[in-house]
Amino acid sequence: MQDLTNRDNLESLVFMENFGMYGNSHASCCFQVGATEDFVVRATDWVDHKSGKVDRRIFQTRDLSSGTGASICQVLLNTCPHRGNTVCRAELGQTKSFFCTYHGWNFDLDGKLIAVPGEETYYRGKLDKSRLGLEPAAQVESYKGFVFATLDRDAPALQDYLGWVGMVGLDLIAERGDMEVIDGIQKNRVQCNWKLAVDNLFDWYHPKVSHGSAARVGLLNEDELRYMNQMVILGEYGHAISGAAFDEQKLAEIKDAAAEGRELSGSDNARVWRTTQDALDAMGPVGVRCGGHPNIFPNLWVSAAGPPQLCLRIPRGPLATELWWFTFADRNQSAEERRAAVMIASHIFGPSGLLEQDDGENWSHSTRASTGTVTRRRPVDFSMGMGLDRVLSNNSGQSYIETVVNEHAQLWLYRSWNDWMSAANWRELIDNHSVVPTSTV
Amino acid sequence: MQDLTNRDNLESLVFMENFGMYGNSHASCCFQVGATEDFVVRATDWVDHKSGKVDRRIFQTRDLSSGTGASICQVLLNTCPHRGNTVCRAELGQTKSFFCTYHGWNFDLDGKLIAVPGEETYYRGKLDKSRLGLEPAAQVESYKGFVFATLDRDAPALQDYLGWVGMVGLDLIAERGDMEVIDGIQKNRVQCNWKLAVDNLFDWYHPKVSHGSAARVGLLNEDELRYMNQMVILGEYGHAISGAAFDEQKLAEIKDAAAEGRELSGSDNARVWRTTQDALDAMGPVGVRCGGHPNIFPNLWVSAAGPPQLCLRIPRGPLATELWWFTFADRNQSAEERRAAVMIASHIFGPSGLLEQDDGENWSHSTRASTGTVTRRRPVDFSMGMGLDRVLSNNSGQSYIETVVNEHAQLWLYRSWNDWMSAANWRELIDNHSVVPTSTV
Amino acid sequence: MQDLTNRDNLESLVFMENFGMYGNSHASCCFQVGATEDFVVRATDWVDHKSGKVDRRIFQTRDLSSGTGASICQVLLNTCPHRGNTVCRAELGQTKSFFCTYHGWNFDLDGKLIAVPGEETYYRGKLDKSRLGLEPAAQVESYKGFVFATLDRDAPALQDYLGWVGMVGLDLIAERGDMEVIDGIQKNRVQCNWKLAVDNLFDWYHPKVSHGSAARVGLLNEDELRYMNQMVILGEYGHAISGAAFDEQKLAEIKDAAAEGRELSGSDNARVWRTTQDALDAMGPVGVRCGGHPNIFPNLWVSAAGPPQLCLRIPRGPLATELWWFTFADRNQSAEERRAAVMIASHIFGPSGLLEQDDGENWSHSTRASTGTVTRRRPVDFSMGMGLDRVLSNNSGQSYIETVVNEHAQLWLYRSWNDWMSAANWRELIDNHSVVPTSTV
Amino acid sequence: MYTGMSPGDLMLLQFEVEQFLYTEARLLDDRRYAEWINLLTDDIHYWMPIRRTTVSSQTDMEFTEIGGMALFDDNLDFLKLRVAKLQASNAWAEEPPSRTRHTVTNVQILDIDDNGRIIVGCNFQLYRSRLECDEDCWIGSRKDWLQRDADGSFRLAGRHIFLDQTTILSQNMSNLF
Amino acid sequence: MYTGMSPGDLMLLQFEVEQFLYTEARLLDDRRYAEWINLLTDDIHYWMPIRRTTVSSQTDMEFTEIGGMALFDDNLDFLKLRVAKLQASNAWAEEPPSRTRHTVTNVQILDIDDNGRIIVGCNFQLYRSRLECDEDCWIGSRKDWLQRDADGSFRLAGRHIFLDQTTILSQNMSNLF
Amino acid sequence: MYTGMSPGDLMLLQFEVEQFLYTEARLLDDRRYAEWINLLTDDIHYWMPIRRTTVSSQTDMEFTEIGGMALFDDNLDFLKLRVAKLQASNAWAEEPPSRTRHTVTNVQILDIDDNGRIIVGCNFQLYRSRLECDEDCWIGSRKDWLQRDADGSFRLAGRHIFLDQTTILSQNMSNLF
Ligand code: FES
Ligand code: FES
Ligand code: FES
Ligand SMILES: [Fe+3]
Ligand SMILES: [Fe+3]
Ligand SMILES: [Fe+3]
Repeated sequence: MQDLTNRDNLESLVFMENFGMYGNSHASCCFQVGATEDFVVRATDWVDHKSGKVDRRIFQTRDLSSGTGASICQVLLNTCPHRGNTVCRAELGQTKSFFCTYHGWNFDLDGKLIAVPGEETYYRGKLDKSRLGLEPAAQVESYKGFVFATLDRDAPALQDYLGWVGMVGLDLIAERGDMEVIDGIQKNRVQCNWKLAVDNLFDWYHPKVSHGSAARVGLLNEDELRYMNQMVILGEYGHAISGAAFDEQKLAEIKDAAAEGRELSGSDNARVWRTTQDALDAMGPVGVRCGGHPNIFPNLWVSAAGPPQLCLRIPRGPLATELWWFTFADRNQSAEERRAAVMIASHIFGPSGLLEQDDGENWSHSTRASTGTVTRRRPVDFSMGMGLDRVLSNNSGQSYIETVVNEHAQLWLYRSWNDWMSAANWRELIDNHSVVPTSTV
Repeated sequence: MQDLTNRDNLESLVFMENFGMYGNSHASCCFQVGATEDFVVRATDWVDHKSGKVDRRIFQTRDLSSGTGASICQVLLNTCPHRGNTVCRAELGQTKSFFCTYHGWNFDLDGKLIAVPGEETYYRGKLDKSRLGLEPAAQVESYKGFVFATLDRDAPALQDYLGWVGMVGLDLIAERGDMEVIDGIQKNRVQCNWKLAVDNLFDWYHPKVSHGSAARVGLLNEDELRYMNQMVILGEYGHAISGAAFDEQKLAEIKDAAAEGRELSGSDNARVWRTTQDALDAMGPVGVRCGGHPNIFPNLWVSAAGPPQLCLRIPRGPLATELWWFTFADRNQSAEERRAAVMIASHIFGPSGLLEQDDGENWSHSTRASTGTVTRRRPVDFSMGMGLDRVLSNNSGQSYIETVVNEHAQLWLYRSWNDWMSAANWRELIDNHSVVPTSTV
Repeated sequence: MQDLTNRDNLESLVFMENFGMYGNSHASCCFQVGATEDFVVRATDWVDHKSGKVDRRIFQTRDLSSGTGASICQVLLNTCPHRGNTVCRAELGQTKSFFCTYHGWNFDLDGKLIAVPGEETYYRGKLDKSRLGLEPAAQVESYKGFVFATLDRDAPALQDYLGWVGMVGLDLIAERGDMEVIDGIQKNRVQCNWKLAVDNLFDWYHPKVSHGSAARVGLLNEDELRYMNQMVILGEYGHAISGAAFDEQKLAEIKDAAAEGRELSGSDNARVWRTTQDALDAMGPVGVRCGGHPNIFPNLWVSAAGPPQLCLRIPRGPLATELWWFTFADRNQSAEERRAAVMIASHIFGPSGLLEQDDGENWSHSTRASTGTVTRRRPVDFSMGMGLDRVLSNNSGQSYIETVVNEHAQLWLYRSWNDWMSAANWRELIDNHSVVPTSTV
Repeated sequence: MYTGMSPGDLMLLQFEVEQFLYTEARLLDDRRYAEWINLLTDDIHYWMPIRRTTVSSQTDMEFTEIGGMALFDDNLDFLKLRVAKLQASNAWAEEPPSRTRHTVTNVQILDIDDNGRIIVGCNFQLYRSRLECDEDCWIGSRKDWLQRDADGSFRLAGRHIFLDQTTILSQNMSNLF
Repeated sequence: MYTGMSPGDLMLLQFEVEQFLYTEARLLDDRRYAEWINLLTDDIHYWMPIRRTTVSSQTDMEFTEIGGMALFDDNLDFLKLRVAKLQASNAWAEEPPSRTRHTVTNVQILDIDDNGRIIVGCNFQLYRSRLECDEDCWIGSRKDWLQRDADGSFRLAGRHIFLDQTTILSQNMSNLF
Repeated sequence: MYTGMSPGDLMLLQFEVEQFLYTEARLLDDRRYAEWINLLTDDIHYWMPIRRTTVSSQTDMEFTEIGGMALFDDNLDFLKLRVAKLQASNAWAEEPPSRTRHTVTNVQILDIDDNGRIIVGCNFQLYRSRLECDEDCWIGSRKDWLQRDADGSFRLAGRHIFLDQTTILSQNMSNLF
């Protein structure tokens, strides 16, 4: 068995929450680096937001039989088909099989039922084990190491689902080097609706106030909190990227400087990868300029502006959300660089993060207000920039908006959410979802 | 800014819960003594009992621009119109404005939106700030310093709502001197339905048993716990007063003794104010005789039998109620008299009060029983005195019942509650509410 | 008053939960040994599972006026008819009456309202005390000292309800000697649906795995955990017995040995009572062979395989169950035998029991899984032995199944549950309940 | 001031103070109220102010002051009343009696006042289990004044109780802290 | 009786007793069960009676007695069974293992019994965190008997655990107190 | 190693260590952050790893290691940032300020390291009451390194905080442990 504590071999797994049309979204994501041994990581629940129902923990196993780079994680329902017990209770670890602690049914890492106590004596050979495996996800696909799963057979193929916006979002981590996940997922629970937490990731308006204390104590540069150059990209099915934009000319300068071997500032140095042909090929001329925050609809924040991190906003009912932070590093970094990066990452976000600790209460209070009768008579305000910005596009077909701080992506989130809630199945969603705006937003 | 800890300048604020038809009752009350500075006190929620929904904290500000005696509190919804955040989280204090900690919208003490970060740069001058203030109460009116607010524009004017019964109820504190609120609101949460807590304030049957231990240890006079002279007054819309009655002759004796400068017992001395012409003019011949407990429908108990106090019964869902105790004193009292009065007040009611500590469990157990299936098949019993008492009236038009301990006011509470629950709006309530009985009850 | 701590006089009371059609099942059970004094034991709630509503604690009093062996417990609704307060808050103890702590109504041990403060003065003699007693159970009947109560007047008589299967279940404790209850009911709360806890009592498949650690440390004999001889008995209305069966020949040997005064092993010695004529007369040839676990539908487990115990599975809403363990001993045992039996009993079941501590998590995880949307699409599996076993019957009319470990009784539980949930009243249940299988199961 | 004491004397004082506080707590949990009353001086002031949420620049208003309203504001007579009530068998909030557990931690001798009374700070946790499944937990800090009597034993001359809750989340406070 | 001891000796005994109880608690929380078992005497009685709500005049019935049913009623053999189970890797209530925290407070030396065993009273709080978000907290008091061995170290000769709950609000009690 | 110390010296050290930890806790609860910072050494490492549920045979993975992600991983500069933030009046997680209560129990001197620093183990409970009715409680164990300065006083040179929760059940951890 593989030692998960061995960072070099670590296959990092990140699961995204599924909700909306139940089981209909591509809902899990996994950063995969080619480990070769069996293991399991239990990750999260599948939440059906229409009904509020939760399916038990999903966990994933690497298929022992496939040692190739194309191998994919197994994503299984953590529910024993006999009485419904949880077959995997650990949060991480290695195992050769999943053993149900109630009556001892045993499942291999593909979820196949391989052993049943009393199969001959009690079941008298009549048990059809083949139909009693752990329920697998309907589709599991990966994009540059991020593995997504869905419970819906009718969901589109992963790349069709992600579209160029979702792919650029993931590229913002995947293209920057030879990335791996650092050990340790920060998890905590906020008494807010998950949509407010997603809304917030697009929100470059709040930092100056919400995180004003971080600026006051010198952790943030107050000047940099005036976000005058914003780029918003809206994607099909609700994906979006919103936030800072890099100037094309600035990137060109960095490229030249790097080519000439000139010394670059730390932050510029962290942008050299954007000037490579590989990045341009992968992400297009708009993608490489993205300095904002992508959300893979519904709830996977690719936090790529600082240290590369992912954050899942996992619903725990309508009034609570769990935040799970995954942190990435380039495996070619020196130990000192790695240590410094980890120190930064662990101080920004997460429950004790010097930025994030101030977010939770704003979200939870905004959530509670939304239940008030008089409060509900008045709409929430999303008017910032509404009707004032034009959608641009370039030859690559990538359309985008360049503007100042705005609420376009937030509105897109709620509009897309409404599309999902109104559709009975993928067919309807494909037919009826909102078209990505092409003129004015 | 004013120091709230300065008792002389303290403007005391007491907010009453709104429920029933949502936003339809006059629902806040404030004892006002003419402070001249800005301040804020956050008070309570608005609860819609039909739906169980809660609107966020209401707070109130005194308008700086109006320094006259006619100035009135502001009553505002504590919900930022942008995303819904709470703009005031302190329980008391002073402020010059309400600053939303999420994105920094700032509201003046009238609730007007006065500053929006990025108003020109991000909103590009398109934000109509005038429609984005904090929602004010629909009506705010005061009666002898008690300020009431309602969220319903169609509610009757305050004095029409209170009627003579509600006004006499408030007079029982307001008319006894130059009253002010003592610093410190006792708050605690009981797992009971709020109506049982209101029912109880009319209930002069329970003290002898519920508070038997207070009598046994000498805190209450056991003899005085036989309440043979009871006066019940029922008012429109559910107000009522129930409890002890002072004998006309006794009051006349006190009046004479006071006029002649004879020494009076402590308790008689505390009744001299009832014998004044001012009191008679304000409260009428029946009102001055009231020694019982008024409830301003739905949930404001004027506890005037002992030290003057108010108690709000604030619903926290159908199975929990918060009790908030406000205590008043005459500002002409000596320091010793004040200290003695405070000591008494803090030992009777409140969660540690030697009387009240025994009430909570009776109410919470009675609440829980009401959810049982078999229990619900049997009605609760309100028969004490039912059909046995006559409604009297005097030339002043004040009708009342003189009897022994009874359950008339409790029944009136539930009947009125039913009226409110059955009416869709104020028009219907005005047309259809129960008529105050005039013959037999 | 009687001292309940006096074990010799202890009348032990065990109440069974009522649910299903509300108040329709015989729902309380009491082991009675002929005490002669007044006492009260408060026991449990009545839960209406269709609506999820709970009626307040039931308690029971022994009627002072009936000193005969035929005397029966009183079973009363613990709700004061005045405002609904709980009149008995102690878990056990003695009392001469039930005094309501709210207004002091006092009820005798039959529930009759005997004293009302102010009956003449306040109620003016108009209170009809006869209609204001504590609501008694509609039917209270006993079977060999186990007293059952139901809130439904239309429920069948107790023996009709129990049928031979329920009676044999109780006989498994009652017939083994001169039994009494040992002081101390273990109570704890598991976050599972009560039906999973009942399902489990029939389940001789789980011990080898669930309680594998008890075997590994030598508490259980691993060999004995292969249950090859199983007997299942299904009874009308949902009763069932499932588990080990004693061999007729083995019992005959024990009988002979006992008759000849030969020394028997401890476990054989504990079976001698099964070989008596009394036992045979009471339980029939099938009943004496039962070594399994009876459930008196819906939720009274007669745990007779080890030390004689009863366990109630008391619903606390759909997602929680309280387990109450009652332990019995033969009053003719020596002190050492008694002490040893108690030590065993307290180490097997109950929250700290070396067996039972491992059950709770399996049940609670299986309960949670059942709420998941995808999980609900797949049925739970009850196929063990399904369609493979024949129902036998003997001349006594007792039908039974002899087989290996199986899931027949579990399926019967859920099928009967469905019958109960589908019936509006006892008439319908009597007409439409599932017929006990007579051929193949 | 006690700062002139030797380490050994300080340790002894700390030991005695802790044992006194534990004994006092035990008497309450064991419902031995008469003995508890005997541990109080005639002039005891037993006080729990009301706490309020304020912004950080206005925390001078966090607690009500002596003379304002309070949750406990007792002299010996009032404490005797409370104890008499607890023993009365018809004080329904405590009948059947609750099961309490007073835990005293982080004990520190803060000072000795002008009357020679030892001022002791500590954290407390008062847990209450009641009937079948009611649970309450009150947490906060205390400041106690201990008077040394001629026989060397202590009595409690003052107790200020600073609860960390603002709204009391329990249906009453029928117990002593 | 220990009342003849000098203050210094008493303080030393208190110190030793506290450290012993903390060490013992630490072994449980660190899951070092084998070492924990070594701290017990052969004749240990480890007992938690069942508690019941009674009216104040009948609190003599509050706890079951020795010989009645109990929640723990263990001699050394049973405790060894419990520990063996905790170490068995298939004791599912503790697999994955819970995270426990035994806090011991208000420690008082109550007496020394006829066998020279020190009788110690304390409050306890056993907190358990389990899987993602299950939490339990058991609070109550304990009475422990400590035996001094020839080498001066202590072993635990008795433990009576008085939980403040009546109905146990957790799905099991699979841990040691 | 400190094992050569006399019982009297050990008791004195224990006393001093406990009082230091209580003082430090009190400063946090009293929001006297500037004084708290003065109790830290320049090279302090203040660390709370992430905890995970693992099976008993794989508890070596239970905590993240130094160098992995953590919940606190602070040097003095980061701690000063946290304190500056708490004092900033616009750190909204603590504005209005929470009411915290740090309780330190089961204090044990575990060892003295090569630099003469005293290694102290304890249990902690951090309770937080916030606004009207928000409550949080964090429980676990700590390992502290105490450095004795020339004047005999202590400073905190290291703190490893082992929380018993895995998923943090509160909306933030905006307080110091
Ligand atoms: S529930 Fe998994 S084997 Fe039975
Ligand atoms: S929510 Fe108040 S400013 Fe945005
Ligand atoms: S509620 Fe029982 S007497 Fe009134
Ligand atoms: Fe933020
Ligand atoms: Fe009362
Ligand atoms: Fe079992």
